Amino acid sequence: MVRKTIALALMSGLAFILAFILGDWSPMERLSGVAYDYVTRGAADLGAMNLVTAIVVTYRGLDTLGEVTVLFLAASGVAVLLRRKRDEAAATVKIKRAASEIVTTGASLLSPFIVMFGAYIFLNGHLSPGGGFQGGAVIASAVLLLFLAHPDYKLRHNVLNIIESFSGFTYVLVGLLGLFLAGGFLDNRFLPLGTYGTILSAGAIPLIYTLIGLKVGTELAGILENMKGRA
Amino acid sequence: MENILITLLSLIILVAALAAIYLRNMISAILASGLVSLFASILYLLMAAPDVAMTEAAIGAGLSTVIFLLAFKKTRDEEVENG
Amino acid sequence: MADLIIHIAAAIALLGVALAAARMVKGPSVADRTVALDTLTVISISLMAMIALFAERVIYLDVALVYGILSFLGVIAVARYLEGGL
Amino acid sequence: MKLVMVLGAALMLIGFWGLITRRNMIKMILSLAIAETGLQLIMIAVGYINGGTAPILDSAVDKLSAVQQVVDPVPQALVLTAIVIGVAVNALMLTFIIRLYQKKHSLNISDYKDMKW
Amino acid sequence: MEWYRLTGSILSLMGALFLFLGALGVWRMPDVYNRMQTGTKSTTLGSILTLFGLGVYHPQWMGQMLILMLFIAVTNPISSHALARAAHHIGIPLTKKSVVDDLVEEEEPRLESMAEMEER
Repeated sequence: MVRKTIALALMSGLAFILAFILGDWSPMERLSGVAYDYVTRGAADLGAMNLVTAIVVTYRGLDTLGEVTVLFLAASGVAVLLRRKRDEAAATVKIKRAASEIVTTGASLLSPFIVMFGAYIFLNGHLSPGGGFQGGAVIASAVLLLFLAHPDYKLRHNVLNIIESFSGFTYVLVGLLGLFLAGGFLDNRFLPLGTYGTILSAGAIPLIYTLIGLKVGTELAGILENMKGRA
Repeated sequence: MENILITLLSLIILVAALAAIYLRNMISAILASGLVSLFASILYLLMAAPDVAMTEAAIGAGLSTVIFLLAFKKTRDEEVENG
Repeated sequence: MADLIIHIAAAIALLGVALAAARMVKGPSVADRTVALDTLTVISISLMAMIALFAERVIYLDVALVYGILSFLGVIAVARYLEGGL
Repeated sequence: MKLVMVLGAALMLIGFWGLITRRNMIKMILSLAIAETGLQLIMIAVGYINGGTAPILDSAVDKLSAVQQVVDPVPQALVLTAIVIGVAVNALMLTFIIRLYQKKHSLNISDYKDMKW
Repeated sequence: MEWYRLTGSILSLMGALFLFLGALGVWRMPDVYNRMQTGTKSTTLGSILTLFGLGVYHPQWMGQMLILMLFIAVTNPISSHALARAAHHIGIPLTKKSVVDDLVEEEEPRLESMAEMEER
């Protein structure tokens, strides 16, 4: 087996490199550099309790913009590749087994709660763990639960597209507002910082995270629906 | 306590990762990778990263398992149809 | 005293995790593995709550909340796949 | 935390090993996802500080001495986006596999020799 | 030593025992359905007891614990039911020791009607 030998050689090389890196690594004793700055100034500067949120939304906000772009490209790639031609769609209609009554009842009972929980997560992103990405994933999970309970459930595509484009556009617009009214692109301080620790605080961070949450949620739901295929 | 927790979870993650690669049955492999993601989420929580743990829990619990299952089903359905 | 008892409880729950994970790896059929995964998710919700107690941070409970409401999705997905309804 | 770093390295090795030796394309994506998890574990472990707590400054953390108590938030922010991108990219790759399967009705990577030089 | 700490820790110890017994049943029971029964019923009770005990231990956290208990009490039966139905559908046999199988009578006519639908 030549292939296995080559694979083994590659693996041992990688293992050697990893062992070399990990060999003389020791945990940090104290924060330093840019992390020290973020931790000491973050709360007072931006008014966000959750420093990870502060970094994701504001300090490294440009990265988040790029990340949302990658997600959008992946979602539209899935949609384009799995688009069905008319005759093809008619040929592959299959009877799927219906879910039992307990599952359908549970789905219709739980999915509003899950959507509400997702909204709670991205609205509280600056106070507790969570934020746009987690909230969006939770909302997509509610859509997934509906798909599991009703095999031929259909989403409304135009509503989905409108929400997605609107939130993406407004996200860039809020970033530009930060550029003109405050320190830089995606700066959150053009809105008042409010009282530290309440839900309407930290400037524009709740707004930005709500937009990110809507965008991520609709994109993941779109990926799921395209991969499920329209029955 | 925490050291015992981390050691045991690491062992289970390693075994589950090996199982995900070497199991013949694809559904079992997908389930094993879901197990890896579940215990990775607990490890993130132990390493004081609740944000990351929440992301891993929200995505690893349902979404990634279902995406793999859907892809597997799509490559299986047609095989039956086309003999 | 009370702290010690909670630590013992966590150790017992960990033993349960080990047993269920063994069934997960061994289990002859897919249904066995799915049952083991279901058990593991429920046990790990309790484990997450105990970790929150050890760390004395209330915010860690949010992770357990998210996992508690989403953990059954994977099991239902596999079940619906097995009965041919996904 | 050294243990977690070793675990992450081992997961990366297992993932790449599976990526090279498996022939089934869905298995390969699964291996890649495992390698991804290992990398994320390593990144989080780099930012850990012994005895540190989560970088969320609520009433449990004293704001003035927060620098001595919390762990590094920067790797956490990086990994946060990496996980979401990871699942989207996995979905895209699986979509490619579905399309390939519809062309040739095979999941075996050895059957796709069109691009071989 | 406050009394509520002791009460809460003993409650969660009992819950952890139930969790362990559920996992032991998953390891020891002879077939899928028995494993499912111990793996879901016993762990539901165990996790609810554990979370309630932790809530008693730390009274400020009781609200979150109650929500968590509600989630578990709602979601766990759904998943175990769906799984049991799927396992019965794909024809995993019961162990030799079991005596009744009521779902067979319900499933047979439904299966026939499904076959008819597919023929049509």
